[in-house]
Amino acid sequence: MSMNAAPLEFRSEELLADVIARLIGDVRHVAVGNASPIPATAALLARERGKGRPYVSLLGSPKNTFWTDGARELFDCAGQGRIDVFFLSGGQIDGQGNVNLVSTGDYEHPKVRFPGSFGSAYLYYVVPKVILFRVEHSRRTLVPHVDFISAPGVSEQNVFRPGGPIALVTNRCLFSFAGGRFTLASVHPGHTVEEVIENTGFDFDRLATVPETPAPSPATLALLRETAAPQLAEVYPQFARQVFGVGQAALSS
Amino acid sequence: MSMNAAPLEFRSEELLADVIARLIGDVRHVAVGNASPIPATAALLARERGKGRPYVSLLGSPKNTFWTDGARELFDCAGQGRIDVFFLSGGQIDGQGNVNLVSTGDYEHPKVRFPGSFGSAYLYYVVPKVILFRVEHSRRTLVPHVDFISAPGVSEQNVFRPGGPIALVTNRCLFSFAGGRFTLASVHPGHTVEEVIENTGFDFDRLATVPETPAPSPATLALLRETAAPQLAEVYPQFARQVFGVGQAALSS
Amino acid sequence: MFQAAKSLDDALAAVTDGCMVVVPREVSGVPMAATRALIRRGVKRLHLVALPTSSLQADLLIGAACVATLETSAVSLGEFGPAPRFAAAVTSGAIKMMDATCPALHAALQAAEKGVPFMPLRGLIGSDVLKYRDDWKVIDSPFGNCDPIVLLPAMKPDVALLHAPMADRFGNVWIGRQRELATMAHAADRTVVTVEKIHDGNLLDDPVLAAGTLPGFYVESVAVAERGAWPLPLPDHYAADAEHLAEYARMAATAEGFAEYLDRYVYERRAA
Amino acid sequence: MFQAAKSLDDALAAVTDGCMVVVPREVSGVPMAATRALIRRGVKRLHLVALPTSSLQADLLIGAACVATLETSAVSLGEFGPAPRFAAAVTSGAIKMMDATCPALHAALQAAEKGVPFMPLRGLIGSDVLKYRDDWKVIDSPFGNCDPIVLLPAMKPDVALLHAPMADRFGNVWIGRQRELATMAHAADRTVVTVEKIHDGNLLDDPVLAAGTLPGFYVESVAVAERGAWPLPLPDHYAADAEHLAEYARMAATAEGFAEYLDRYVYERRAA
Repeated sequence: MSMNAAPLEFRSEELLADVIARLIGDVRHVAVGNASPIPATAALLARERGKGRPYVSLLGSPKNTFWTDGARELFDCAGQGRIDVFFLSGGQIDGQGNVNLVSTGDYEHPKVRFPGSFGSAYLYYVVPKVILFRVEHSRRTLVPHVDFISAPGVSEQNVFRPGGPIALVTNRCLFSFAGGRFTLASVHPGHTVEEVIENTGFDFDRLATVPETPAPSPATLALLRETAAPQLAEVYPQFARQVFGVGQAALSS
Repeated sequence: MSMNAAPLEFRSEELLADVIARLIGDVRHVAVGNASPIPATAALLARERGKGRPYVSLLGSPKNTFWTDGARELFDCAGQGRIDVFFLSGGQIDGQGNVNLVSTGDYEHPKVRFPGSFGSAYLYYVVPKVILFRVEHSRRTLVPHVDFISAPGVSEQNVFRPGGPIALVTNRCLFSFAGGRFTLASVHPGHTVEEVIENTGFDFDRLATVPETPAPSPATLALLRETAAPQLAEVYPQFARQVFGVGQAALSS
Repeated sequence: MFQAAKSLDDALAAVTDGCMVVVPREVSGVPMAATRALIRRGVKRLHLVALPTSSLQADLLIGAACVATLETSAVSLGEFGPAPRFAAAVTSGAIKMMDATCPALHAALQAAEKGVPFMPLRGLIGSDVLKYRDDWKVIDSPFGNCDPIVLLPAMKPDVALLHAPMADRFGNVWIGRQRELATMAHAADRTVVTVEKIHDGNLLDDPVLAAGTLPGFYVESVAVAERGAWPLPLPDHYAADAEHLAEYARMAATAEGFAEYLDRYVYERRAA
Repeated sequence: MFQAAKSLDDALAAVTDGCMVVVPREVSGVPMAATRALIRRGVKRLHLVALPTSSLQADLLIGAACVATLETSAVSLGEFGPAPRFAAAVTSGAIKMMDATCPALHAALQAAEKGVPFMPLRGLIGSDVLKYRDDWKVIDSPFGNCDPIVLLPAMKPDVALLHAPMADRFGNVWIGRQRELATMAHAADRTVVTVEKIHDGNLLDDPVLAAGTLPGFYVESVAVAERGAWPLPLPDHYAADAEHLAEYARMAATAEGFAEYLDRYVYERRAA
């Protein structure tokens, strides 16, 4: 997953944060789940670009959340339509946008047990923009059909579903999602369409020419390193140190 | 409503509190609605007799309630089965135990509008022992059929109803309630069965000989005056002063 | 998202003619200064939801012809007697009345808080409260055996209007034990708050204060209104002004007396 | 009704073999000292509900063979990796797993809190979470037009078991912002609490403290257990013991290592 192979002036994490920040777009409120430093970085970047908008909640960080109504408030808040963007991942993700956070093999006699569905079977339906994020892009993680549907990518027309997936971001590329299928939107610098096809277990659409994911601009990199990183360090000190160098205004490499 | 006509050593309020305390019986939790000094006195008397049991909640008194979950907690608490006794009244009460807290005449074009049903349309169903309390015993208040059913006295067999009325206490008598009908259980000292019949708008059952409501014992009067009254004074100072004499250990008359 | 209001009138801009406004019961902090300001502004055709009951506030708004529909479980002046303008408006048909029962209003707001289309509630079956509520449904509970239960549709007010002891400059509002105020804010589209005072610092920074705080995330505007619940009480802060309430009950007993009350205490701004 | 416990073991008498116990998520105050005491006592066949997720607590109880059924949305050691005893027990079929999603557990407990037989919840339809839950039903919402919605039956645990910063001698427990602890207590038949310390005076007497207080009315017993959440964190009080959790993750990776962990940290009472 390291970008060392190419002579780039940015880190993979910075590229992914930039991609995700663009996906977030102009919204009111982005909530980021526990242990998601790259989406958190993206949300902080989006907030800097928007001069305070969107409002950013970083779950698991008392300093960066406002909850005072207990553990249910996140879900109630989403049910009220007050969370516009959320992030989900999956032990498996398939071509229909189904995510599996439960187990592989037969549910009753699983081969591998994952932690569980968390809030996915709810948030995937009610948050307008769900961004799927899975760094490991392999046939193990991106499968034709998930073994267990923690939450489906699409629902029948009559099922209440104001939300759902809009994109999948991996270490190799960006897929957009619409009409129940993924489309390869761009391939990250240093990666190829062939490599994406080779490492993806599901079918996806693509244009004849797939663009390269734009590299983060110098302005974006400055914002990330000088403004977002110090805020991130409060919540993800290890990540901030490793990627951005703690307390340093700029990255040495 | 004064007992001046008879040479009694107790006040009407003391008799009623004693009657109600017996109706409360051996339970865990009695809740008393706002502006109900006589039921409140009865609950405190029952707590003194039970040496701390039942637990007593006096609504509207922050010192005598434990609520910290907002205005809904009383109803949630009742729904959990944690309130054993509650009190209701009515602008009209009829022979089937229906209570009317809304209006007389046609609902769409009322003659007299009362405040409204409050929590009666819920608490009457879920609190095991509801004691109806209406001091004014007249054909105006005790009617053949209420004009509006805020809450019915009985329900169909298949309707979830662990609760309901067990008695009606007035300034003249005590009715018990069972099988959808009132039975005259006792007539208060100084009152007669004929007077009760004359002043009651609904049909009720009675034994050939109706007992007199027992007068409060000297021990009960001492408990009321010396122990319950000072506690009551915190919540109902005017009532405590008027009935028991504020700060006085005993009643002069 | 929160913006500090320039004035009480400014804060109340969200309460537009015809909107659905939810307000709390007497002991939870009633925004009376805001209520008088709305009457002065001449707000019209409100769908007023009193959670779950009201006293002076509903009576005043109804008497001043600000209300088209009233949805509540009871309106009364308590020890000061019946609410005269409410009773007059209901008997004359001047307002549309939607009678409820206390826990139904709580449950309907909690449905909106949770983003579900309805909430079930026990009780009600066989009452005329249910009979006159076409918007409530009865189903056979799928978890029972011939077990009817009432479903209440989610209630999503346009505005929650409340008064609280304090707020900070981030819009966080300290509501203490009056947690239905949080439910009101969660359920409503916009929340407008008056407070006794501004708290220095951030209420969410102190875990003890935070436990009783409605986050500014849910609050659109906050205005300071000292003694803003007067003549009603603010729990743990000040008691009701019994003399004034008795005077209100006397004056409001007639339409003429009520008009005089408005002149003296609402339009002239002599209040408090 | 509340009675002061003589000891932690005394307080835990309510947690009997085969009972349904609800416990909170890692950041809400997990009763770990109580968990170790239950393992030492050898409690069996628990129906453990982790609201809505768990970490070390569920993994320990499962590894120690105290659990028959686990109902939760996820078990994980977070940054320390998967929960090894949980994963082993599920793959070997040693426990019955009832997979849920976070808001479903909250809603099911709120149904019990409100005394209703069920609560509706959006989402879920088309998921395998729903497919494997025979106890959940789907109805056509009577407020929609062909609008399916899931109904979750009320969940009424026998015992709610929690750890909090402090309680007073009346059984009132200060829970702060962790309000799901109140819902757990409202929903459960009996509530057992461990606390860091006893607060002098009555928590309900101070409006600021009262706002974050679970009333003693709902609490059966309270025992003091200093650092009672160790090695998990108690928010606003102490952080997780990362070194210990890493050691747990290493040891619990095998059944043998887990047995050694129990010997060293649970049975020998060397903990904390």
